[in-house]
Amino acid sequence: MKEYFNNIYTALYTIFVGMKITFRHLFIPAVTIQYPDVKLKLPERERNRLYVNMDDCIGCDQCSRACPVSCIEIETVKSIPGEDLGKTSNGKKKVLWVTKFNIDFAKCCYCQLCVFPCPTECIYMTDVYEFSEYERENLIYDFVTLTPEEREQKKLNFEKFMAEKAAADAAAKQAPKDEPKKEA
Amino acid sequence: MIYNFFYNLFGSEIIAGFISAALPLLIFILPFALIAVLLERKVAGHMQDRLGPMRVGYHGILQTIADIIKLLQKEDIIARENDKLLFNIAPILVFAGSYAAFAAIPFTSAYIGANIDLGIFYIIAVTGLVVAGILMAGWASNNKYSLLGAMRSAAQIVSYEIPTILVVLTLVMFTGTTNLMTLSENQTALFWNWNIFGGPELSLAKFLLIPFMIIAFLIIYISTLAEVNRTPFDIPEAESELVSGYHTEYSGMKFAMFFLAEYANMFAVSAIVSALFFGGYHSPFGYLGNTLDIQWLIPVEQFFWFTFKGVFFVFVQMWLRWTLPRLRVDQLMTASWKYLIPIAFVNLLIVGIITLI
Amino acid sequence: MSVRTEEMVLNMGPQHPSTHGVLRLELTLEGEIVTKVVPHIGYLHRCFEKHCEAMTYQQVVPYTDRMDYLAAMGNELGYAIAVEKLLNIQVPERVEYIRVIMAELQRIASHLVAIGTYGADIGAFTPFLYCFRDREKILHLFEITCGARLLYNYIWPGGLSHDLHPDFVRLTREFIKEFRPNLVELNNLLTYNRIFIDRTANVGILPVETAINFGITGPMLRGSGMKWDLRKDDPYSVYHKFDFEIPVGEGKMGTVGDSWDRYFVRVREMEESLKIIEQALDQLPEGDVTSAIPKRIKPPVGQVYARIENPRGELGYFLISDGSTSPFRVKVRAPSFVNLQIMDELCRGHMVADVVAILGSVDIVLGEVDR
Amino acid sequence: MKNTEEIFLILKNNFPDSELTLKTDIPAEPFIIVSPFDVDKISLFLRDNSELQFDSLMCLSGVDDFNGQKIKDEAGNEIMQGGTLSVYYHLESTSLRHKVVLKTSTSRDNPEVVSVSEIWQAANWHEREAYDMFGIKFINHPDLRRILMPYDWEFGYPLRKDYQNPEFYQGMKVPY
Repeated sequence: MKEYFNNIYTALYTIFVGMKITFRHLFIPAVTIQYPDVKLKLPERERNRLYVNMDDCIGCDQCSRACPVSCIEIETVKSIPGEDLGKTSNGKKKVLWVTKFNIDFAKCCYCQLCVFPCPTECIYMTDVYEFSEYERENLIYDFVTLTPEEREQKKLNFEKFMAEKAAADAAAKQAPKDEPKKEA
Repeated sequence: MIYNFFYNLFGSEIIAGFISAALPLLIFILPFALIAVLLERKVAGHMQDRLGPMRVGYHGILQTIADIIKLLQKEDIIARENDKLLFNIAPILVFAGSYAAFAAIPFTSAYIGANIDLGIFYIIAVTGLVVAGILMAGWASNNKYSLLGAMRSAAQIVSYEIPTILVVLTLVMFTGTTNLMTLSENQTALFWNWNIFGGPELSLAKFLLIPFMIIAFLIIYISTLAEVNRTPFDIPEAESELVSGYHTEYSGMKFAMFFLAEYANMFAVSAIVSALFFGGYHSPFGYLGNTLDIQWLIPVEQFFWFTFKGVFFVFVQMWLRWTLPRLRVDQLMTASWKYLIPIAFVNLLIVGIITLI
Repeated sequence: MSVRTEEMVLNMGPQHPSTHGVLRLELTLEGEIVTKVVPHIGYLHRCFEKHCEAMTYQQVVPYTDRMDYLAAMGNELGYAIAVEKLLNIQVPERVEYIRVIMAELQRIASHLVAIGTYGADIGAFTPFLYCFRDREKILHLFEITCGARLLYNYIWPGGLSHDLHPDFVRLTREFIKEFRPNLVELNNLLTYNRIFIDRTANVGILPVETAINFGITGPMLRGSGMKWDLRKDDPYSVYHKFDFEIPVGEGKMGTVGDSWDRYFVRVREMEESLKIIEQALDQLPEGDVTSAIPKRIKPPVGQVYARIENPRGELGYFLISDGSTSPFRVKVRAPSFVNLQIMDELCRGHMVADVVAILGSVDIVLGEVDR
Repeated sequence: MKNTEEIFLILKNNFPDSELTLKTDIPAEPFIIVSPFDVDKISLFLRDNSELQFDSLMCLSGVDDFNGQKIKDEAGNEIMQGGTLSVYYHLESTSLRHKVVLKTSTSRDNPEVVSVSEIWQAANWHEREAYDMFGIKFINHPDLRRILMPYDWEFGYPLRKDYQNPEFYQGMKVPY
């Protein structure tokens, strides 16, 4: 019998306590923000969309190798002698034309592992986080500054250079052998 | 007044009676449901340190209208294995049940849908339609979750009708009437004449009655809460267990009907509670219309007070919902059979004895 | 006359509000009484172990985050400890302290989700949002430290990716100060609520012998009344330097080892975690956090089993190295995976509503169950 | 508290017939190699012996040792023939606080190990996982089905090192 009334008492009492708490919260200002109108200030270490500063990129492929999901694709072409590619901001000399630097943000897991190995600190995470797209293909970002024609040109240049070099080498190899024949 | 107008227009008592009873209620229920849904979301939001809907209109006041438009556009999905006839009737039946209950509720001294002498019992009887509708919905959905929800709901509503009726009996015994209009009229003038304060007659019995009236009020409030399936008694819907119970399979406007019925029901039971215990449409402090001697102002004031009391109890229902966890089926039954019904019985006896002396 | 009844098979999930992810429970019901539960898992299988065999040791870290995504710091810590054991390297003192702080903050964050969703399972939605409000503050602390809120890639084998943010210590102290009263409020609102007690006490009682035989660990084992916590019983990192209690279930509201006990162990563990964080912040040494990180991780041939106390129980990493730069085999002993096995044992004879209550008290993360 | 050597000696004395080897030369953790058909007996002894009381199975992991012969099949894929698959048991005593690692190896072509799920319930799902991922058949297991992969997966055992992804599974393209 005592338990019976105790049950009634505890039920009503705890319900009352709970109601008091929720009633108090009715007057506490909301902790949420109105997102698209108000945005939180992001901390400086924020990890969101990657950005590649191509002026500094030397095409060393280290970020691509560090990536656990292989979302970075890099292709490079060697420059031919006489071409000046300029220097990076920390004084490294660039020797490779970067003809492909794609990051697929549909795959990217924002782990920042690509940022640490970069020797010129040209790949880094920015605070842009609103970049949703309707098509998955649109999430593949191309960072190369060269135009498609220029890329083709560079490839051709290099192939031509290599062909010439090979021809020259062959000619150089051929030359000593050929000479005695002529005389004979 | 309305009846006469339509009687002149159609020349038929039935049509005139029907329209005068039904139309104003519909005009009341629909906007009320809209406001109540918004209120629910706002109350929930603010109790949880959020803001609730904010984007449609100022502080989201048009949110429910946008929702209704969305629901109207939605595809009405009927699964292949459903029992189509029952599936389609169920939401209408549920809504009709709660809508019909409004007919006997006195909104002001000037307006009541149908002034029936057995008003309170009519309401309790006609809300039984809701059970039938819910069972139909659960069965016709051909979904195990829906079926479980429907069974639970039927069991729950049937067992909670008993404490409700016992408390109503207490009141009926004490006031001697089952007409809600008369019941409200009795508690006229100021708030200490309300039944919760022992009724209008000033005697020793009045003061003796107060604690028992409070107990009676608590019992009927709890059991009506269960009858309209609100937390902590929302086990037929039990979002986290049964997905959403008997209306899992419904979409579009049929779902909206269930929704509408739920909110209409919430107001109906609040109105009954306030009519039984809190003076119905009467103002607690007397009328401005009387002091200013403007007769037409009194019904307006009464309507205001009636809605105010109703919305207040609806608010408390929401407050409870956002505070409490939900009971289990067997605990729900325990609460009814082992706690509410015996206490209501004892209360009935005691009130009977007190009214005798 | 006897009524012939038929058993009903009810599929709970994979899409269900309270299976905490994509778990499918096949319930056999007699009326509302559960006679058998068969869990079906694997809907979230992402081949973690297969992936690891193609990754370098460093690259595995972001993958570990994605197992128990509510306690990513713990996953990283366990993995880092395993690799360090394999490489046999010592990490600086400061690193260890920061790791402990992070792991304990993560424990609070994870328990907040566990408690909040448990409340939501039982039907109280408001405590859920209060918990998430507080968890938000912890996530903010992580965000200022490493820039991510959920999947951190912060604790690396040998060190940490970043040092603490200059504001971190101050903000953490502020958080602790704010959080203590919130915990009291949570207790009043939910823990001691009569309906909540009725729903959880004496439901899903787990005797301690069964728990050990099933390999149950973490708050579930402690809820059954066994004082077993790897932070005390097999100390890793610098846990031996801190003074804290191990809360165990006492059967305050029912029987020892019921759902309420498991729940309450989590609540009290949060208080203990606050104590640890306070002590760690007081003793935090200075130093460099990246100095011990190996440039290229190439452990010798060997195998190691390292384990830590994650919020959900014992998280073990079994690493086999064949001497190359990527692991030969990574087996994760995920606490949720082991704990989920007990569902059938616990649920038998209870009602459908109790299945939800029991599942909530087991507190699984499907990301970890399926890996 | 007993270390692996002491446990090994106790086992050696009690099971003179079984093949037991202690391996300590590999860094980090020593382990005891047992025969795949004696695992249940030894496990039961380890659990019930009052000196040992290994009441908890922490972890059970299948491993593809990848030590057989590499050959090419008709399609030109490299597959493994011969060699062994192993199962590691990490045991712990919650009362005496000591740990031990058991290892058992079974042939890759017909991998069979005796189940310990009767001794430690915890092994049930771990063994199902090892079966799912490596195809190791656990004799006397009460419910040996796939656990993480779909029940109708018929393209082999994914964690074997020579596993090849199928092109299609029930009409769905598998490689992303």
